[in-house]
Amino acid sequence: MSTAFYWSIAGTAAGLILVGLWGVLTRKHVLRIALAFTVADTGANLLLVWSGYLPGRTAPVIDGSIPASEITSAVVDPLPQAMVLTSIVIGVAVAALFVVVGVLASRRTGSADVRRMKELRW
Amino acid sequence: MTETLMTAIVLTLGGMMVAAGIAVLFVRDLLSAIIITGFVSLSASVMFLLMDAPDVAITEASIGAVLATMIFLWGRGKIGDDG
Amino acid sequence: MSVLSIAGHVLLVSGGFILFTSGLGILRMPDVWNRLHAGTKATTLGSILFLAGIGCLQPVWIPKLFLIVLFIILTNPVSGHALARAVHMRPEEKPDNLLEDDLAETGYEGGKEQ
Amino acid sequence: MIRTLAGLVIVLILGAVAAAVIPEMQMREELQGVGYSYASRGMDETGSSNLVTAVIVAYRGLDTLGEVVVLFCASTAVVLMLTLYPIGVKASEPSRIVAFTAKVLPAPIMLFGVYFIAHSHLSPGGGFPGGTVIASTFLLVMLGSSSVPDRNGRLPAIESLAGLSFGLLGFWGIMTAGQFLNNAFLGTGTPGSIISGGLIPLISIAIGAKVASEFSGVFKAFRNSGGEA
Repeated sequence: MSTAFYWSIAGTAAGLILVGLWGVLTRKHVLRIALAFTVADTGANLLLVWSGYLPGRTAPVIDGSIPASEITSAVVDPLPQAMVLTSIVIGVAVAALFVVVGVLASRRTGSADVRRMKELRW
Repeated sequence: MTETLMTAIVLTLGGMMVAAGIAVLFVRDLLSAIIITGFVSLSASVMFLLMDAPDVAITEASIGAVLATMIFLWGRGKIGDDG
Repeated sequence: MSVLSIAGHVLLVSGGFILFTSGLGILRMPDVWNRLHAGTKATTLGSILFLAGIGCLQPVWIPKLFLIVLFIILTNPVSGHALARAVHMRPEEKPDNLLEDDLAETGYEGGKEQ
Repeated sequence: MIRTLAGLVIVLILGAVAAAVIPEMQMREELQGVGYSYASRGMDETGSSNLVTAVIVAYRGLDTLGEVVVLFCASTAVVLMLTLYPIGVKASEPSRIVAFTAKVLPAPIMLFGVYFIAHSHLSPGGGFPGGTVIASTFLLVMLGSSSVPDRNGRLPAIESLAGLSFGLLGFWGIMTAGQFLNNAFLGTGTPGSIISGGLIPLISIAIGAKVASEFSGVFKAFRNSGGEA
């Protein structure tokens, strides 16, 4: 029963990553690209946390209800959660940088179309 | 009972998240796209909570729903909807 | 099934119904002002009913739920007010059959130097 | 059109790869490797009930220091670019109700953020979410008044002080226990009480102050980017 729960989270995460990637590749407006990037970022974070999730266990915050000898069989993996916690903060800082660069470049070219930004052409 | 309920919640939420992710790309108004991105972040925070990651859920809720949305709104106020 | 539990479930269902009505109103109402009415007033009442239902089911959580209700009462009307003022600053959103416009008569339009 | 099709093709290929790879990630029954050792020894070694905070601050403290440096670089780049290339801004006067609420609400919200930081080793939360909550109160104050808070420019000082104290707390570990960011030399205390966890609460305070001042600085630069308040 829990396998459907488990795999649907992975499907959601992979779907978000793919949708965000498609948006980054195909959209024109620079802020729309930043939004798609944020969506892909959310999907990647979901996938990372999912990789450390074990169904039927509790959060890695230990209160008195768990005896010390059974901690390893009672909590989910704390390591991916710690990584994702820092990844989220980095993600929003990068998004802020993205938006500021986009705004300044669109000021310079007079349009928000990313195809006209010769400085940013790939 | 609760297993079925959790599966139903995650399936609904995941379907809504992917649909909202597609809507971010295709909705015409940029303001709506920004709000929909905030919705994706907030749903992701619920999903982190269901995956027993309360720390990550709190961080995602406070950042994805508040700070990132404000940053994008500022950018929209500077650029506008064209393009 | 104690009385408290039945009351909690009734409150949960009614709160959910009011929230659903608010969502329906946002979808179906014709212009911004009506949608604003559905989106702010109904969500305040719906959330408070929902939290009261949770409080009846889990009486241990009542202090936290009370804090949340207080926060909702403080913030939700203010956000509705800010939204309405922001809409009022756009003349194209003004309805045709408006009989009275108190905000315009006060001469105070936020953001515009008079 | 070509770009749309090429993007679709790339995304479809990647989707096929993901559909092939993700089902191979078998569901584990037990914790393995690093996660197992963190979960089994974490509470005894660090004295922190919250294992995620223990991993962030104690076991991977050096990584967190590097991550804070990345955050510092990003926020500095934002502030620097907005200072070099100012963009016109039109500040609007908020209404009286919004202004009143923006005066009342920041205090409880900031208390909430401080609670997050102070209880980072006991309950979910920690330096990063607490710092962002405090930064959002800064944003609320800024939205609810036509003037910009922090006129004297103390935010960079707080930021530098927080980063410096992070490094100094690490060096304190070298002085006493011979290890950078050693956690246990202050004593770990009993897990579950508020004074426990060795160095974890102090470093959480440093991280929280740094994150809060960085995001507040970014928002202040957004507001200030036109020159006038």
